[in-house]
Formats: sequence, structure tokens, C-alpha cells
Amino acid sequence: MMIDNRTLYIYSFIIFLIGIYGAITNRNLIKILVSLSIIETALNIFLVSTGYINGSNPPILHSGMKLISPNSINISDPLPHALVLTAIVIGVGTTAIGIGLTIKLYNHYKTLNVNRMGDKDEL
Amino acid sequence: MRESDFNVGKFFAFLFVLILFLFMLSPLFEEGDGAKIDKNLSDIKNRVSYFHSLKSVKEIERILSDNNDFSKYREITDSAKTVIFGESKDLENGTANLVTSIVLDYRGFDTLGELIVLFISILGLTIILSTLSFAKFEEPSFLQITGVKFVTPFMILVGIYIFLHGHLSPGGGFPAGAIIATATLFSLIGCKFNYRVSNLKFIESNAGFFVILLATLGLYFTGSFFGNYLPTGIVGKLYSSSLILIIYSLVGLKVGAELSVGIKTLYNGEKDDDR
Amino acid sequence: MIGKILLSGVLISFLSMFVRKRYNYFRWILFSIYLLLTLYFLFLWRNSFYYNESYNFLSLYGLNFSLNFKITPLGWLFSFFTIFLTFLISIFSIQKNIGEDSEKLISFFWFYLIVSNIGIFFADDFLTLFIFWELMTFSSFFVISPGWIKSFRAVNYYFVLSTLGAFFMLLGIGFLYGGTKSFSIESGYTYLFTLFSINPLLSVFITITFILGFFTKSALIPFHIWPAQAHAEAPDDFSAFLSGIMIKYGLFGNLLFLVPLFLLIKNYPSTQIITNGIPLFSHILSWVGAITSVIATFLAIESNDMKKLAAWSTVANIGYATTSIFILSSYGIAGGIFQIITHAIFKTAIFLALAAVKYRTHEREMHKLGGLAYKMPVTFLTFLLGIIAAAGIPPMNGYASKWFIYQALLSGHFPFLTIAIFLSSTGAFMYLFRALHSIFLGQLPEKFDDVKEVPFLMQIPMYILMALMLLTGVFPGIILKPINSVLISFNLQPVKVTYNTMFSTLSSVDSLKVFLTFSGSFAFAFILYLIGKPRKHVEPLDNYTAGQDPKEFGLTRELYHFALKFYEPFEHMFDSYRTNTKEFYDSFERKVNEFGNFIKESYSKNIRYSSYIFIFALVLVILYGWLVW
Amino acid sequence: MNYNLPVLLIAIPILFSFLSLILGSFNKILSKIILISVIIFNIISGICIYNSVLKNGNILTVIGNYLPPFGINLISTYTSISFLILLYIVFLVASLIFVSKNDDRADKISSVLLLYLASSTGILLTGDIFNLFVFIEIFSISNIILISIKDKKLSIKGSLKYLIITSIGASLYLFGIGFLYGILGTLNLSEISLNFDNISYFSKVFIFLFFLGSIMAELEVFPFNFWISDSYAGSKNYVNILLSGLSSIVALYIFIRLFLTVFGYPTFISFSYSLPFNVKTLFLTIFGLSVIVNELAALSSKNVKRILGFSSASSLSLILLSLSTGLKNGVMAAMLIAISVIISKPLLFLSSHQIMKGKGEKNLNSFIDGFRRNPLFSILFIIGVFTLVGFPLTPSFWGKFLLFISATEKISYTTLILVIVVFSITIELFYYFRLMHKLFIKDENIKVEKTKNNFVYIFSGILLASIIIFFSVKPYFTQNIVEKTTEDIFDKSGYIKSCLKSGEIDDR
Amino acid sequence: MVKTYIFRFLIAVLTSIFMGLLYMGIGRKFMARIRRCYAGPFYQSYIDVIKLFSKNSISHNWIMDFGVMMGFAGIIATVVFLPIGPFNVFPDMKGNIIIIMYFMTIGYLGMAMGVAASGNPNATIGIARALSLMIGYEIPFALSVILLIFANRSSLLYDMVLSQHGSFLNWNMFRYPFAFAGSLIALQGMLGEQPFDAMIAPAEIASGPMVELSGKFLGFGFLQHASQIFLETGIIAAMFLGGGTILGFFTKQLILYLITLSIAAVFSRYRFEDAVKFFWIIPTLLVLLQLVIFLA
Repeated sequence: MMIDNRTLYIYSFIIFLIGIYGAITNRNLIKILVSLSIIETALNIFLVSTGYINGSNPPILHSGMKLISPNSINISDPLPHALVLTAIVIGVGTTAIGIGLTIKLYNHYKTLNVNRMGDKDEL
Repeated sequence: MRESDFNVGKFFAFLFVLILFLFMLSPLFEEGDGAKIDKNLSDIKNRVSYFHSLKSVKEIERILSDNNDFSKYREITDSAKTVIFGESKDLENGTANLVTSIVLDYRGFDTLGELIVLFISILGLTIILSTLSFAKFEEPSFLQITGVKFVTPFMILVGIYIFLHGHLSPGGGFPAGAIIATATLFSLIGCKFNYRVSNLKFIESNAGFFVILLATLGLYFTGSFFGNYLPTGIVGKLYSSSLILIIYSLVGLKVGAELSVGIKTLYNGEKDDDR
Repeated sequence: MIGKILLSGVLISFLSMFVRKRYNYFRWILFSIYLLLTLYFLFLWRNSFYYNESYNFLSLYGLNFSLNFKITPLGWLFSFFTIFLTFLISIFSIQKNIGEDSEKLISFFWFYLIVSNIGIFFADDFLTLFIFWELMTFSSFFVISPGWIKSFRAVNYYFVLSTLGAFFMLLGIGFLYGGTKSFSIESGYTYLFTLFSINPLLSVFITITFILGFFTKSALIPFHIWPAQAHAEAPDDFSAFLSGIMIKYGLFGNLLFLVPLFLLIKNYPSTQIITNGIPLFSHILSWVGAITSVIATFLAIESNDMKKLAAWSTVANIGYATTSIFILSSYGIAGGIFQIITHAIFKTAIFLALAAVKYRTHEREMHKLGGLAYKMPVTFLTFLLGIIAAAGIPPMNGYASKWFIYQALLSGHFPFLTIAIFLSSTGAFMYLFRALHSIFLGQLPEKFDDVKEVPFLMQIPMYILMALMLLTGVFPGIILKPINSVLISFNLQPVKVTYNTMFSTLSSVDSLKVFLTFSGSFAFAFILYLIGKPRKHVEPLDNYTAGQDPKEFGLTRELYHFALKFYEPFEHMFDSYRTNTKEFYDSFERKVNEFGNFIKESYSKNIRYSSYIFIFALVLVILYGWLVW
Repeated sequence: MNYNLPVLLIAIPILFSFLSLILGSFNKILSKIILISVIIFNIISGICIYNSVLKNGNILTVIGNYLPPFGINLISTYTSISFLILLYIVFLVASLIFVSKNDDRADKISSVLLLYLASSTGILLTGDIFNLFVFIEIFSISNIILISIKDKKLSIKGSLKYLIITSIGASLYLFGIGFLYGILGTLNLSEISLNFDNISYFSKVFIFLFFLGSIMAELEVFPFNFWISDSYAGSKNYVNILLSGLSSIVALYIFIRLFLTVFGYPTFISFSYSLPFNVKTLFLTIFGLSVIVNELAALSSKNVKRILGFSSASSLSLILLSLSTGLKNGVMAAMLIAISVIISKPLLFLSSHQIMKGKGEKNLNSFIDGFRRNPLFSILFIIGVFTLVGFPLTPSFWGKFLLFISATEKISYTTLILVIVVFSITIELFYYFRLMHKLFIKDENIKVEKTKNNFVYIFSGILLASIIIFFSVKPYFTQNIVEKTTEDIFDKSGYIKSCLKSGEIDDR
Repeated sequence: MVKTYIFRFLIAVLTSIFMGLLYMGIGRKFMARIRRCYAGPFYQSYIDVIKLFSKNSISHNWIMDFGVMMGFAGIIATVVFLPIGPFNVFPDMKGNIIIIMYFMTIGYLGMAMGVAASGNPNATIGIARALSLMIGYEIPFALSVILLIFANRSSLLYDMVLSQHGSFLNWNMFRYPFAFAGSLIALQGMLGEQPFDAMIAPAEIASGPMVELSGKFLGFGFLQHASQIFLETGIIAAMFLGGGTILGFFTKQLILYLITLSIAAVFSRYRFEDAVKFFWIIPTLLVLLQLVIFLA
């Protein structure tokens, strides 16, 4: 199956924008955080697809793929994978903090609706 | 009072998103001079990761430092070495998983940062939730208890396997940590296994400490932070690339402990531990 | 030497901080001594014009930062009179600060005012001017409002306007520096003059920045609201300084920079529109002065607070001087400078008299006072002579300067400016008489029955000021001769004048004869008075009740004091034309605050809002970058 | 000296942050001691590196023995190292204040603070764009944690806003990285800046704008900074100091590195951009608007912390404004203003906190009679205000002066913006003087009790004030620093050279 | 030298008092004739003055004495600067109009001070009205002065007089008719005659300023009024009617005064704010019209 890199990019953009739309229109804090997660997923897809080579092998040597040499290099770019690994973990961290804060805020207001979280208190 | 639906806001949000989408498409479909992002990547020869994949960075450096211009490395792609699984030895690093070589060797500093992000966010979670304690889950059923008791040791075993084989196969410390944390989650909700957060913290901090220590020792042994001062061995063997193996194991432990702390904190609030 | 004087001022100010609070008046004595010393040196320099001093101390960022001083005739004249008058005020202040729980820091900041005063008047380049200008602004801020709540509102306007003005000035200086690569004032205006033919828009812009800078300080329209606020709330002796001296800095700036520029344009009129013999710009500015004086006059007529009244009067007088200066003839400039100096003298006298009244009565609303002349004759006389001078009645000094202004306006054919000045001058008579009546004449309220004349130390400056007003009125040449050297420094024809006679193209006046005529007439009247049957002294209330006890009729003296709403029907005439500038500023402030509040509140809206705005702004930026190139 | 030693500036705090958690579980004091000693270590080694940079030029530090562009590298330039020392001083003050307080989470917070230190050092030193991202993430997460420490509604809301905005920003940043890597195949800043010109039009615009959008939130620029109000008002004193002083340096440095060194093309006197649209106009508009809006918001605020917060946002925008004039004078002005803002803002937060100590609500009126209550900190507050608004001889005076000079050289869009900026400076003067005036108002009805000042506060206040005074009375020294920094910022080729081509690095 | 000045000074002052009182007497008779009633003899004013000065008088304080004297002194000092026909006290200041206009105010100030010191609110109200009225009539008057100064390039009244020599058609009254009309109205206000007598308004505020004056103080007021009539009619006569010989000058003054009185006889009183408005509109516009014609 031929998948264009560009197609992958566009898919990731669409997911990203869905996330953005969700993050700025949702009233529920949890949903906002979920939207942020969606954004992160989109990013991961995008980053991976910058290194995706159609029809190539995964960048792991194993008994099936014994060698790589300058002349016959048929693996996808491993560096974006590393980046994505980092990005995932960072996303996890951010989400964890976000959930912690949300719990805290829920404890204060007893609601997750951002509109009901007193715009003007403690001005 | 019924809340307004914020339709105008939604409309404009949609508009923004549309504009962003069109904008983001523009570099993909543009025609004109200059380098563009590849529509269809064919090989990685003009990227730095090419040299990472072939584990021949030192080689290229030697060549480049003769004419003293590192920005022209793309012109000498042919002088890279060949890496053979199970045969090549004493390379820069001995991982068969090329991603791991990048994650822990070439870009180890990023991974350090990544570890810290995880560490600090879990730490932050404990700080933020430290004044809270909230209601417990309902009592687990018999099925749950039995299932968990059966599954959890295997999960921990799998986790350990994965981080030990991080340099050979897909996976590594992070997924392994996640699996271990899942196991603790299971044990937490399944059989009320009430582990102490401070113990986990101790593991976590010590693991982190040793990771940095190992990396800093590189400064002493090789003159460079994160420098590899242990023998790299033969590509494809378990005991190849010893430093990576150690670090990945520590990472696995650390991540597992960290995520477990996070789960415990979210589950009970941190205060619960001290009661 | 100038530098040493400035430095010694700073040193003495710090020295004065060691004086204990109980002996606060000792600081003022130090201050007076410092002023006296300065005055002595200034007197020594009366003939050493164009002596300059330069202190190079920094050479940073490719720029040379140095303080350059030069004794110009203009600067000398201004500094001499200002220091002299400050000396008189300081004598007054010594007494004022005895015993009273007075503010500790006022004298400290006053030192800096004097330092900046000398610095401004002797500045040879813009940088020096600006540095001392700022020093003056800040130190005066602290003097006006030394720690009570009410005065902050008053200081608001002063502070905002003068800071804005200073920044505009800085902008102008920056532009001139960009053009000339030097801070020299002279090269500044010659450059600006040449720029008028090259880049009219920019040059007009630069000129306007300077105009704003100077006009905010001298409280011309539309910046005329701060004096009434600041003068009224400032310490009483400082009001005298504020009105007599500080408000003149703006005019000094005009004389320093704008007048030479306009003179250049006037002499080489190819680059600008010339109306009535003077550049359009200059004409407009003299109109601004005239309108200021008229409006300030009407506002003074309306005010019931005596210090506010005097402050508005100050604004009106500044208006005359501005009008006159921007006529650009030698008579105009001479008249303007003369007006500045005479105004400094008589307004100091007036404010000191008011300060004396307040020192004894602690009252500022005029209708609560009255009849003090019978208790405080010296203060009354000072005030009387002051208002005679202020109304421009011969033989006091105000008359001489106004005469010059009229000569300049009439010989330059400015009928409407003349009539404006005339209107405000007549109005001045109205409000000044009102003050005289309400404070010093009419009925003495019972609570002030045991008010005494102010202590002798406070009377000394009043005596000196009275003598000075009379002296400079009868012998205007004393001031006009130094003014002539100023005119020469502007390359203008000096005005023809002897010690007691003033000549102009229209007529000449011998002030001595005028004075003697008045004295003769008074003598004549006095003889008639003596001829008539001797008078009998009767208490006023006895008169009304035909000798019976006034208390039986429920009469008090306050009831018979007609002072509140003195000109009420007259004020009502303008009800429909009134545009309250203060209201305008206030509403502007309110608008700004509302806008700020809106922003502030939107900052603390809910969480989604912030990210929404973030994306919105991002989209805007992207649209700019993507579609606009 | 080993060229790789600068990495210790990052490694040691990280190492000790773990240690602090371990030892802190035994005794909280230990972690405080660790915190302070690590900062002192960093200051000392920072000064050593400063001297070395002064002697030998930029120092390239490689991680894992892989030379750039293959591995990650740190570059200690004059700018980064001098910013770093400034940062450490502010950090020292903040952590001293933290240490002086009792908190049962002290071990964790000191660990967070150490990571904060490490991440900001990393941002300033790193030469790799993805590594920069990682450090920015650590930085913002620690910011979030620090803001939310106070455990009020306001602080939680503020930190959540910050979190959402920065994570959207981070996603934009990552998109930029993805594009850069997809096009150029490298992540090294120097190589990117070398080849940025070759990128096609729309990609360039895309990368530039996405990086801009991601960095704006950290820069507290107006439409992107909706987190600051709650965050400043709802956070603790030392967090305020960190946010206003340290965050500014870091964000400023990111801006300088990315938008001047990487994307910009310095000529002899000015920066230019090889982008299809007028970047300067964009920058001037955004930053000019931001200055005014933030000043207005500060003007109408009643809460002192909020006032100072808005004010620090606007001064940061002012710095950016003068940076984005692109002229050498403008950059120097930015550096000068930056020095004074970075030092005076913490001083203001510190002293206002002490002045308002014991007052229930922290609004304008709690300043009344401050001078009699707390003369020392009132004086320090006044020093801070004078430094901030540009009293003559303070660095910011020279800065504003240079800004004027550079903007008035020829009449252009820059000049118009400046006129508006003049207004906002007036507003700033106004509200600061309003505060200062309140200090001297005497309330005769209330008996004044002298506030007892903690020794730590006195020490840090006097430290900051003496630094300001030092910069003010040694103008040539300041000039020297600022000129060197400016030269360094303009020396793009030097930066690239020290990273990609250097013979010296062989002997390590 | 000094003696001649003193001599001339006395001549001018005494003439003004004498003639002023005479005009007052004639004026009274004239008014009586208009109103179809009888009045005292034309020398009645002299008798009044002497009578007042010999009567008892009360005063409340020294400022009252001082003020009244100062008011009188101010007016007679102004008369000294008025060219009485060809007669000038000072050969170098032959009627400097600006001095005259400002010197007149010292008279007002003195009077105002004196009566204000008497403490009677009626008097003060009168003064307030008088001063308000002053700002009204000074405008048209000053405008016509400015006009004449522009026309003659001199601010000396005597120069103006000289320029009107020759045929009576050279009189400024015919050259500048609108300005003359305006000034005439202003004169009405200056003299405080009806319709501009709100400041005295006997029925309303008990003669206003004069309410508290008695004996010689009232005598001073009388004398001041007389001198004022002489002075103000004299100014208009010199400005618009060409001065002339001494006798001619006196005649012109008398005619002007009688015109004023005849206007006063037929008009009723304006409220003073209306009066001020009136002055700022009708006479001012007239003079302005003249000024525009002149400048164009």
C-alpha cells in the first residue's frame, strides 16, 4: 500500500485542528485536557511521518535484517522515533499535571464547567 | 440558568481552525524554489540520523575535522561504516535497536530531560494534591482479586524483560515502566495492595540519581557528559552496549516507580500514605 | 563655579538631613543661607555673560554626556530673580516651620528645586536642560504632595501632565539629536529651521513636541488645569514658589528654543506661512496664550478657594506673557520677560499674604474669612499692593509690564489679541477685588477676633516685596536694562528706556511722574479729608441696629459678609458655554480606566477564554504573515 | 579547563534534585541546604565560565562525545553566560526567601526549584532545537507547579491557564521542529540558522510563525499572555520573583536565540529577515500593543501583585520592542532595560511584600503609611521603581535614552510606535508614583508598628539594590557588558563557527 | 519746574471738580425739564459738597477712610493726564490713553475698597455689579481706543485731537461713526446712567456703594462722580469730537453728558447681566464693524 508522507501530514494536521477546536470550545475541563492529548497525538503522528519512508524496514537490526550499509539502507528514519518517544513522555507529564490541577479545581468549585468557575472572584 | 451555547464562539473557533488548516497546508502544496518538506521521502541520506543509523559518527567526525567544516557532512555519506547484526563489535554503541542508540546515546541528553519532565510532573502532582484526600473506590470483587493476583507478576516480568531488552528490540525503559505501573495499578484496584509512596519515591529518586551519576561519570572517564565508557560488545547480544543497558534498566525502574506514585497519588491523594 | 554651587546645594541638603526634627526651622535657615550665597555669586556674575563651564563625566554608547553651563543674559536674569524671590520665601518659611509639626523632607527637596533651577537657567545644551528639568519635576512632586491624601488627586494632573510634557520634550530632543548629532540648543534650532524647507511634516512634528513640553509646564491651554489643583494643595509657602517661579520654566524654555527658531523663520520667511508679520506657528501660539488668559480669568472669577483663585490668576498672567513673547518684536519679547519677572514678584507677594492668612486662620475658602485687614494690616497692604500690581494699575510694576505688552500688540497690529488681553485684565480686576474683599474687607467673623498679625520674620519678606513692587513700578528701567541685554542676545533692537521712562513707537511713559501724580492726588484728597469735619468711629453692627444689641436681632457678622457666590449672576451668563476641561480630563481618565478594567477583567476570565484568545491572536498573526506581504 | 564542564551547570542541579528528595525525606533542612549550596556552586562556576568565555570566546560543550551537528551540544556564549549569572542571582534571592519559610513540602519544592534552575540553564546554553524544547517543557511544568503551590483558586486557575496555553504553544513548537527536521534533516541550531535561507517561502513562514506563536506565551506578550494576571496574583512571593525576573530572562533569551540568531540575518548595524513579509512591522505592532495594554491593565488594577505582574509583562514587551527595532542601539537598549527590569522587578516584589506584610488584603491601600512601618523596604521599593522607570544613571535610563535615539534617527513606523510607548511610560510612572506616594501618607489614627524584617529579606533586598547601584555608578562597566552582549548577539557567524567548525575542540 | 507742574496739576484737578459739579447741576436741571418737574439751581451741587464736608460722618475703620480717599485720588490723578482742550499737564505724556484707562481703575478700586470696608452687604453687592458691568463696557470702549490708536499710530489722546483739526468733518465722530456710537453706549455704562445703573439701584440695594457713606465720605463720592463725569466725557470728546479750544471742549463735554442723560431719562434699568450681554453684543459689534472697515 502506498501512503504518501503528505497524506500523513494532512491527517495529522486534521487531528491537530480537531484538538485545537476542542480545546477552545469545550466547557468541560476534562474534555479540554483530552483535546490537549489529541493535539499531542497529532504531533506524534506528524513527527513520525517526517521520518516515514514508504516500504522501508523498521530501524531495528535483527536476525531478519542482518546488516545496514551505506549502499543498502532501507530503514525509516530512527531519529523522529526518538523525538516522539520524548514527546510522548512530555505529553504524559503535562496531562498528569493537568489532571492534578483539575482535581484541585474540582475540589474548589465542585464543577468541571469552566464557565462556572467564577470569573471575577478575587479580583 | 441555562448556559448559552456560545454559538458565535464556536463558529469563530471553526473559522480559526479552518484558517489554520489552510495555512498549514500551504507549505505542503507550494511550488517554488527552496527546500521543502518531502512529499514522499525516499531515503535518509541527507539527514544526521543517517550517520546515527550506521553508527559511524566518530568516523565522519574524524574525516570532517581534517577540513574543519562540519556543515558539509552530507557530501561524505559514502564513507560510513557497515553494521552487521551479531558480528560488528566495539562500535560507538552496540544497540541493535537504532532508536535506542539515538535515545540513549546520540541524544541521551534529551532523554535525560524527558526523565526529568516525568519526574517533575509526578513530583508536581504530589505537591499539588498533597493537601487533598478523596474517597476510595468500592471494594473489589472476587473475580478482580483473583485475576489481578494471577496477572500482576507476569506483567512485572514482562516489564523487566522489556527494559532489559530495550537495546535489542522495540520498547525500552519507558514502555517497561508503563507496564510495571499498570501492574501496580491493577494490584491497587484489584487487591488493595497498599504500597507506600515514600518507598517508591526512594526507588525513583535513587534511580534518577544513578542515571545522572552514570552520565556524569562519563565526564570523568571520557571527558564528556553521557560519554560511553563501558565496552560496547557485539551488536545483537544482550550484554552489548552495557551503559545503555544499565541506564535503560534504571529508567525502567524509575518510570515504573514514578508512574506508580502518580497513580497512587491520583487514587488516594498523597496524604493517605502517612496516615 | 556653577558646578560647585550645584554640588554645594546637594551637599548642604544632605547636611540638613542631620538636623533633628524638632529644629526643623534650622534646615530652612540653612536653605536661606545657601540661597543668599548663591545670590551673591549671581550678583558677581552680572557682567560675565557667555562664561561657560563644562563637566564631562560620561562618554557612553557613542554619546558624550556632559553637563554644560553657560551664563546667558536670559538665564542670568531669570536665575537672579528666582533665587532672590526664593530667598524671600525661605525667610517666610523659617517662621512657618518653627514649632509646627512640619514636614521633614520639604526643605530637602526644595534644595533640589533650587539646584535644578540654576541648572535649567544656565543649561547650555538640551541634555543638561532635560536632566535638571526632570529633577525639578520629581522634586516638586514630592514637595507638593508631602504625605497627605487629598493632595495626591491634585498632584495627579500635575504629575501626569509634566511627565508627558517631559517625555515629549525628550522625543523632540531625540529627533534633533538624530539630525545634528549634538545636544547643542543653537544647532538644534538652526537644524530645525533648515528642516522646515526639507521635511515640513517632521519639522512641524518636532516643533509640536517641544511646544507640548514647554506648554504643559507653563499651564497653557489645554494643560491649564494643573495649577489650580497643585497650587491649592501644595504647602502654602510652596505655592508662592510654584506660582512665582516654577511655572516660568516653560516660558523660559520657549524663550530658549522656540523664540530663536521663530525669529529665524521671521527673518528668513521663505519656508513658512507668515501672518501679520510673524510666522503662523507663532501667531497661533500667541492666540493660545490669549485664550488661556481669558479662560483662566473666567475660572478665577468663579473660584471660591483663595489659593485656586490666585493660581488661575497665575495662569492668566502666563497667558499674557506667552502672547507677548510670540509676537516676536523686541517690545513683545521685552514685555513678555518683564511680565514674567513682575508677575514673579507680585504673585510671590500675593501668595505670601495668602500663606500668612492661612498661617493664622487655617482657612482657605474665602467666604469663611473676612475683615482680616483690621487685624493683619501688613498682610493686607502686601495683598493690596499685590493686586494693584496684578491688575496692572499704575504705579505698581504690573502696570509697566502690561504697558509693554500693549505697546507690542498695538504696534504689531493685533487688535483681537489686544482685546483678549484687555478683557482678561479687566476680569483680573474683578476677581482680585473679590479676593481682597472676601479675605480682608467686609465683616470679621467672630472666631477670628483674636487673630494677630503674623510674626515679624514673616513680615520681612512682605515689606521687601512691597518695596520691590513699588520700586520696579516706578523705576522699570531697573529690570528693563538687563532685559535689553537679553534682547541683544536675540539679535533684536533693544527697547528705548531710561530708569523711569519707557518709550515706544506709540507713546512714552514716565513712571516717576505717574507715581508723583498719584501721590499728589492722594495728598490733595487727604487735605480735603482733613478739611472735612473729623469722622466718628462706629462699629458696623451698631449702625445696622441703630445702637441696640445686635444679638437681640439675631445678627452676626458672618451673616453680613457678602462673599459667597460673589459674581453669581455674571457666572450664570456662561452656563451654556461652559466646557469643563477638568471634566474632560477626568472623563478621559475614566475612559482609560474603563478600558484598563476591561482588559484586566478579560485577563481573569475563565480558562477557555484565555486559550481562545491565544488561538485568535495566533490566527491574526498568521493571517498577517501569510496573506500580507 | 575542560570544555565540557559547563554541562555541570545543568547536571549538578539535576543530580542534587534527586538527592534533595532522598535526603529531604530524612530532614527537610538538608534539602534546603542542598538547594542553597547548589546555587552557590552554580554561581561560582558560572563566574569561572564567564571568565573563560571572556578569555577564549565561545565554549562548545558536547554531550556524549558526539560533535555537532550529530550530537547535542551546549554553547556558552558571552550573552548566555552573562544572562546566566544574572539569572542565578535572582534565583538565589528567590530560593533564599523560599528557604526562610516553613513548608512541609520543602523537600519536593526545593527539588522542583533545582530542576527549574537546571532547565533555565539548559535553555540558555543548549545548541539544539529539540533539546531546547525539552528544557522549555521542564521549565513550564516547573512554572506550573510553582504557581499552584499557593493552593488558592486563583493560583490553580492561573497555572491551568498557563498549562493549556503552553501546551498548545509547545505543540506549535513541535510542528516547527518537525518541519525543520523534515526539510533540513538536522536539529542543530547552528546548522538550521546556516541553512534557513534555503527553505522555501511558505515553509519558512510556517516555521517562523509557529515558533513565534509558541514563544509568545512565555514572553508574556499581550494577546498570548492571558495567564499572567491570575498567576502573578495567586502565587507566592518567591514564585513572583521567579516569574518576573527569571522567566523574563529565559523567554528573552529564547527570543534572542531563535528570532535574532537563527532566523535573523545580522548586518553591520541591523537585523533583517529573509521572509516574505515585514517582520519588523509585525513585531513592533504586537509588542507596542502589548506594552500599552499591559500598562493600562496595570493602571486599573488594585492588587499590588497584579500591578507588578502586568508591569513586568509590559516591560518585557518594551525590551522586545527595542530588540525588534533590529538596530544595534536598539539591542543595546534592550539589554540595558533587561538588566534593570530583571533586577528591579524581584526587588519590587520583595519589598512590596514586606511593606504589605501583616495587611489582610494586598491592594493599593495596604501601602499607606508604609514608610513608617518599614522604612528600609520602602527605600528599596523606591530604588526599584527608580530603576524600572529610568531614573538618570540607572541602566534603564540609558536604555530608554538609546531607544529614543535609535528610533528617532529617521521618521518611520518605529517612531509612531515610540510615541505610543512614551504614553505608556508615562502611565507606568504614574502608577508607580501613586504607589510610592501611598508609602508616605500618614494615617494619624492608627498606631504604627514597625514590621520585623526577616534577615533573609534584608539580605536579598540589599543584594539586589546594591547590584542596581553598582550598575548605575559604574556606567562604563555596564556599557562594556552591554556592548559585548550586543556584539555577541550580532555575531551570528561566530556562533555558527564555534559550533560547526572549530579546530580548538580537538585537544580536549 | 516742579512748581509749574504743581500749578498745572492744581489747575487740572480744580477744573475737573468745578466743571464736573457744574455739569451735574446742569444735568439735574435738564433731567427735571425732561420729566416736567423742577430742580434746584445749577450751583446746587457746590452747595451739596460744602454741606456734606461740614457734616458729621461715621466710619468703621481706617480702610474705609483710606479707600474713599484713594478712590477720589485715583480719578483726579487720571484727570491730570487728560488733555483739557489744548491744555496738558505733562508736555511729554499728552493724554496717554492706556495710562488713563488703567488709572481710572484705581479710582474704582479705591471706592470699592472703601465701601467694602464699610461691611454693608448692599454696598458690596453694588460693587460686585459695578465691576461686572465694567467688564461689559470696557470691551467696546477698548476696541474703539484700539481703532483710534491704529488710525493715529499713537496712543496719545492729544495726537488724536490734533489729527482731527480743521473742518468738523475731520472729527472721528464722522470718520468712524459706528465706533462713536459704540463708545457712546459705553459712556452710558461708564457713567452708570440708566439703563446701566444696576449698581446704584436705589430701590433695590439702597444706592449700593453709597449706602454706608455719610458726611464727608459722601462728599468724596460726590466729588469723585463729578470728576468722573468730566473725565469720561472728556475722553470721548477728545477721541471723537476733536477736542478744540478750552471752551469748545467744555461745550462738547456738556453736550455729551446731556445726550447721556437724555438717553437715561427714557430707558428703564437693565439687569446687570443683561447689560453685560448687551455691551458685548451691540456696541462691540458696532465697533468691530468699524474696525473691520478700517482694517479693510
